[in-house]
Amino acid sequence: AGKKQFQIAAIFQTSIEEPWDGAIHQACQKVAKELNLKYEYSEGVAAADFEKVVREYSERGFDFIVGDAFLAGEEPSRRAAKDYPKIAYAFGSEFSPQAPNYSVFDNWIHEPAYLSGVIAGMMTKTNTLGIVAAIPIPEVNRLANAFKKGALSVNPRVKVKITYIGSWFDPPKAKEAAVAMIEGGADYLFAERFGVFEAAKEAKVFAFGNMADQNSLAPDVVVTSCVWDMYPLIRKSVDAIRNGSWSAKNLKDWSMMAAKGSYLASYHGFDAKLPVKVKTAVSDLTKKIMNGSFTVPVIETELVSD
Amino acid sequence: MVGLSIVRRQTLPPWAEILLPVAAIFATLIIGALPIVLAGGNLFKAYSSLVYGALGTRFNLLETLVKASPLILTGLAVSFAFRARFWNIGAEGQLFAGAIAATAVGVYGTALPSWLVIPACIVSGFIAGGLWAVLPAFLKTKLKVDDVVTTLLLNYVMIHVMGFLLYGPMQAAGSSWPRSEPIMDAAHYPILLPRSRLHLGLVIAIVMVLAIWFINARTVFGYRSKCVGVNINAAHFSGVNTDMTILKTALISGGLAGLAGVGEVCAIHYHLLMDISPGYGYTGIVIAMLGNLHPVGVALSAFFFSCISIGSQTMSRMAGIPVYIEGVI
Amino acid sequence: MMADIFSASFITGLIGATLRMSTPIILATLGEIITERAGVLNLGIEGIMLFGAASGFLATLATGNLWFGILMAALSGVLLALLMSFLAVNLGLSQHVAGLGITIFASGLAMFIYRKAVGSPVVPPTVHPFSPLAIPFLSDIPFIGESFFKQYFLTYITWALIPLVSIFLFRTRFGLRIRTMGQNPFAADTVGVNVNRTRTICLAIGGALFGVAGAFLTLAHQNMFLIDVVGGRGWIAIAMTIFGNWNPLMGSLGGLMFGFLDALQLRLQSVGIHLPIHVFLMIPYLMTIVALVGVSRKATVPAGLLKPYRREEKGG
Amino acid sequence: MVDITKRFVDVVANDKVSFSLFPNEVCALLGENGAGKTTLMNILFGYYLCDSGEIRIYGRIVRLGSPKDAIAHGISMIHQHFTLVPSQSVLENAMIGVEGGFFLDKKKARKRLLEIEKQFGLDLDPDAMAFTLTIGQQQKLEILKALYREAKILIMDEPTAVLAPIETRELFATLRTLVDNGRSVVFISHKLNEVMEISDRILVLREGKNVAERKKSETRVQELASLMVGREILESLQCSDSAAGNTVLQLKNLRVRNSKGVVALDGFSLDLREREIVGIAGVSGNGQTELSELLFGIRRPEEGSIVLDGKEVPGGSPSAMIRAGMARIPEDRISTGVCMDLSVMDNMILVDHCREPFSKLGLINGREIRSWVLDRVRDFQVKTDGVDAPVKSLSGGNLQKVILARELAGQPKIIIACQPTRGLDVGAMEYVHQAILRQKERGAGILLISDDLDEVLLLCDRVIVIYEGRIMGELCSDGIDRERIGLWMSGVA
Ligand SMILES: Nc1ncnc2c1ncn2[C@@H]1O[C@H](COP(=O)(O)OP(=O)(O)OP(=O)(O)O)[C@@H](O)[C@H]1O
Ligand SMILES: Nc1ncnc2c1ncn2[C@@H]1O[C@H](COP(=O)(O)OP(=O)(O)OP(=O)(O)O)[C@@H](O)[C@H]1O
Ligand SMILES: [Mg+2]
Ligand SMILES: [Mg+2]
Repeated sequence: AGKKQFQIAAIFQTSIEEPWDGAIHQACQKVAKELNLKYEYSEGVAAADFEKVVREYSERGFDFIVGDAFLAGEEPSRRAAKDYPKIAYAFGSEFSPQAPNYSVFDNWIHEPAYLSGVIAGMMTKTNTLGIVAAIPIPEVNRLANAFKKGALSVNPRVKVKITYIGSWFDPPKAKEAAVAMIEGGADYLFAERFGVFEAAKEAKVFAFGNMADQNSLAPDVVVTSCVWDMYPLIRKSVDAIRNGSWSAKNLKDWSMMAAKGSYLASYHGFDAKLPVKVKTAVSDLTKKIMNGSFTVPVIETELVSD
Repeated sequence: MVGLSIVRRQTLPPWAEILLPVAAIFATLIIGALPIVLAGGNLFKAYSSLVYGALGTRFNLLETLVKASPLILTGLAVSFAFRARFWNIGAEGQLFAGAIAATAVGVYGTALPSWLVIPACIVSGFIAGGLWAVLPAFLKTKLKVDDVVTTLLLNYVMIHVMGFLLYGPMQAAGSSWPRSEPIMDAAHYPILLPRSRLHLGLVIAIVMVLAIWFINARTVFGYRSKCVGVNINAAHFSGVNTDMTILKTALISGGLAGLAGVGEVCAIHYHLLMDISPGYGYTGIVIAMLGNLHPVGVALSAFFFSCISIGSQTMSRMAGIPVYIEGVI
Repeated sequence: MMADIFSASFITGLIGATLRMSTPIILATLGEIITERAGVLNLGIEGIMLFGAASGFLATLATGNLWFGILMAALSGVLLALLMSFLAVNLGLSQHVAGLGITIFASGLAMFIYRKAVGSPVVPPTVHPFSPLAIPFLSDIPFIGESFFKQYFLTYITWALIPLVSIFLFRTRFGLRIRTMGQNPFAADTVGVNVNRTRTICLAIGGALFGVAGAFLTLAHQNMFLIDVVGGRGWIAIAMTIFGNWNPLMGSLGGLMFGFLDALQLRLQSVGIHLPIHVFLMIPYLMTIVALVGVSRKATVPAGLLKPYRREEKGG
Repeated sequence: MVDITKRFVDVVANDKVSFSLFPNEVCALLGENGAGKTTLMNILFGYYLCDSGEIRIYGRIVRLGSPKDAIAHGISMIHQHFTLVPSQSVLENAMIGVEGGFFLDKKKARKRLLEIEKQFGLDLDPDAMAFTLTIGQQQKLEILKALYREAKILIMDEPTAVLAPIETRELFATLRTLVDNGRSVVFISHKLNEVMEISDRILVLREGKNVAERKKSETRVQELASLMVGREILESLQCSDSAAGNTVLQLKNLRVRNSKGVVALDGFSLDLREREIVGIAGVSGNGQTELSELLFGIRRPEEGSIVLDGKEVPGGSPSAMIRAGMARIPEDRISTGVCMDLSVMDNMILVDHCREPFSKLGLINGREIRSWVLDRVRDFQVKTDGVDAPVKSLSGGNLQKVILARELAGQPKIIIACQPTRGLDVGAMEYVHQAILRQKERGAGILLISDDLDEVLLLCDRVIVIYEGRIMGELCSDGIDRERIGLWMSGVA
């Protein structure tokens, strides 16, 4: 820091419409506006160009560089971080932080996913739930497993179906996967990906959004959503960098419910529709999670339909 | 026969052959200007930042060269195949095949003496890419299956093969993401200039340009491959084993694309992942055509494409123009 | 599990999904067949579909009118096809390059106008899409009613188009001219048929179908636009064109097969049959190649395909 | 047509050519290869635009911007290369462009087509696919197409080049009917006898200019030939009548199927000896093409054997044939003879490139090749801008010389010549004939497959007539009986 304006750069491998990168982008924008910082980003960065972009920002003297490093970005960003020890880096990554300046984070929203599983487990009439997910990777499996565990915790007879559509973006395919589950009896669906709500709407069943509050996409269908809010993480990081206390850490705690890094979105119209019993169960559990008396298990193995 | 008689006596003067690609480039720059203006950008600033981004600094220039290496190789791969009328749209898949093979050697070939690792990566990548191209060539020659479609479809097959490997046997221990173990250090391409990413791949690409030039101009095989491309009936009739010529052409073409994949693994990523190529194989087609199917032309047009690609990233940052315009240009 | 698979609902559901998922592929295949019959390989298909998906969606988003969206998708498909025609027919550039160029151009442009129009909000905007249309009486037939007669209007149109395109190609004056110039443009020219103009028209018809195929994804099958909505369906249509031996009926059958395998794969997962997903996703491509081996012997490749046509005049 | 001038990039194809055509006449257009006949007619057909000059039809100046305009004025042209769509039926081929309403009304079209067929005595099955037609039938279809468009003026570019004598006679009968029905015909041919037979008036072009116009009654073949070429032509071939030697090619009991799976040759046997020219005569489409493909090594026999120079060779291998010392002059120069986009040099070396000294260890020796090709070009008097010029810039005659130069280079023991003078002018024809005879003198055994009976009779020591893939009979040159051959060719034993 100093007199110079503080600068944040973000590097995304996909476009910012992708929810994961979108969450980072939104948070950076918000923090930049709030604290009057300079913010620049590069989206759709190809794997082969990742290192170039990291180095370009580093060279230009940005103070804080964030982004998603999964796969292609891991090595390049870590190599660059070694060369610029004065700059703070925080990347979404499945690996550990790298001293002294490279922290990692991830979407730790298994807690709200567990909560939505609880709602689904209590509400289902068919005892069949569905999950439409992208690709079996830890970030995705974690949520799917938490949703299932949550449902089973309140309703042991529940059966959970899951379909991996095999890509990040294919709403028509996600929809077809959802249709198949609905025809198989599922009445509450966890929509890890875009595309599920349309099927739910047509069949008049219910769904849970993921990553952002997606109620507006289908207000009659979306009970609630598991929101990942990167704001606390970015904000706290900027503060730490400014007061010189930045160090390489796993920043996952700042994505947890306790830090308001994730939460269950508002029920919107469903506030009136959900039985009080269900709402109390959720709020009780929320309290326990927040104060640490209950820990949602993290299971990252691939899920198979019951 | 009738088609031939139409174009029969028509030869373009040589200046037109050179001018045509240049005109095409200008046309694209002008067409590209349209959305820039629409997006509210300053045209002059945009293009000057493009040039600056591609060539303006040592860093940028070297990055442009880094990107040019795979593009030269895929461009060569396509041009060599097209010259023999083997419509290889499958350089992308062949690139993946080469990358997979290089990774396999780089990760599991620990028993090899270290000086042999890089050559082993290169050779296996070449062969893997080549075989992946020989398959459609075989279908074309023996079963008369259209090569445009098979090569295109095999790209998708290869993507899924890679998906299968990266979620299965080749997945790095401890990771659930589709990535392989890193390759060993001995498999890393040497860096040509300190503090840069410029690597052996560029040398390989340039050697290949010269090699293909030599093959085309001076060898029996290059001559046969040209004849097969111009008139396969006449070549067959004259005793040229046309099937064999096409198969060999495919092997070399796919091998070149495979080398591009080796370079991406051994010099850029150091492990295998799904997004190893941002469409280098497809860009190779455009590069080959723009380069008039001549190896030197291919090298130049690959460099040009690399400039555009690298430069437009800078352009979008500096002139405030969305990065998707890169695709437009 | 096995009981699940042979249940009536699994099968009717599977058929219904097959029809939905094959609709855009069939539409695009029909368009490509017309274009290739006239002697032009349009590799711009993937980009044109994406652009149709975007423009149709945006038009509907702006006006709330779905049919207006479809119209805009068709129109923008036509415009891009005209650009293709200018490059590949009038200028006689390589059809490969022109087509791939159009795909790159159109994909970039689609994303560009989408951003211009809606920015990049956290939750993408949606429209109220077409809903499935149950045909009275027919949809009440047990089993088949549920799968065949509760489809999107565009799906019915697509199915109607299959025989219509066949009739168009094989029973009309225009169709005869198209087939002639695909086989032998010189022959067409010498009987007074304007080769380049007819090719342009065919490209435009194809472009309109591509645009609508794209819009089907964003306005019927889904209600939002995302970057990858088309996801390679255009390339599949190209394969199906050849698979079907440039015959609308056979090509559509191929599209149907593709839709079927994809639908089956998704459904097997949801009943817990766990196949290695990548092996499964490979199957349609491999099957197409195998099928190509089968049909290739009698394939009637339009002899004029890939060849720009000029009288000697212009070249000299 | 008055003062028509047409320039291509580097040649003036027509230089102030004038041409007129009257009703009820057949006017022949004569000239060497490249004299500008086709160009002139393409201008009349609206396919090319002329640089200067004017076209009047029935006295009115017209502008013919495209074939469509020409067709509207009643002009139809039958090109040297037919413009049919193989995968469509006769009817469809005939109706393209003048289909009538939006839907194809095949019933009405068929009726009209049959009427025309009856009127002009052309019989073709409207439902036959074009690819099943013989060359003669294809030509009938082309004429039908023109008549279907109500053509008043019919331009025929070398229509007889691909026809057998019987077919030619049929064509001439048709042309007579046309002319008697008020049509006019422009007839381009290199065969002077035919020109004398069919035409009323003859126009000679040389190097793009008018040189002469003659009424048929006022001229003779010799005069026409010298007008065309600008010198005397002496088609009096001399050849020392040496006795034939050992057998070099033996075909035994061959049975061959064509690409459609139909038996094209059956029980075919033949002996060819050194210093001998054996001719295969027959109406085209009776197995000649398959025979040549078999001998070229691109088709395999189903039964029977091929013995080359004492050794049996398997079918289906062009290189085996070449190794055994066979030279091949293909029927279709453009599609199987040369690579049109490659240079004269590249084409010349196509067969021998892998032989020393032209290549060693897989490397091409450019210098050796160039000097060798230069020699060949000189020996064979190929007219070209240099050995690096693409062969597509050569005239038909010179193209054929390139092939001859290439094939005859290795002093072959056996030469298979298919339609070696098809489409060539008298000068070039004379040259080719002499080249063949020289090879015979040298000791080669030559199989001449030709539709041109005159050519066969002129050159051959023995003539074999085939009909539907079988040998109808064989005659020696001293016992030639045209009548018998004609009967054999039409299948009458
Ligand atoms: N499209 C073209 N471009 C350039 N030159 C041409 C073209 N067409 C014809 N020529 C040239 O014009 C001249 C006349 O050609 P044309 O085809 O009219 O001759 P022709 O009298 O019909 O010969 P042939 O007897 O071989 O058919 C030749 O020198 C030829 O090379
Ligand atoms: N009837 C045919 N139709 C199509 N292709 C054929 C036919 N006969 C042979 N071929 C193919 O043509 C190619 C050339 O055949 P050819 O027999 O001349 O080669 P070869 O003599 O066996 O080998 P080399 O070139 O080493 O001398 C072969 O690959 C063969 O498969
Ligand atoms: Mg051979
Ligand atoms: Mg001519």
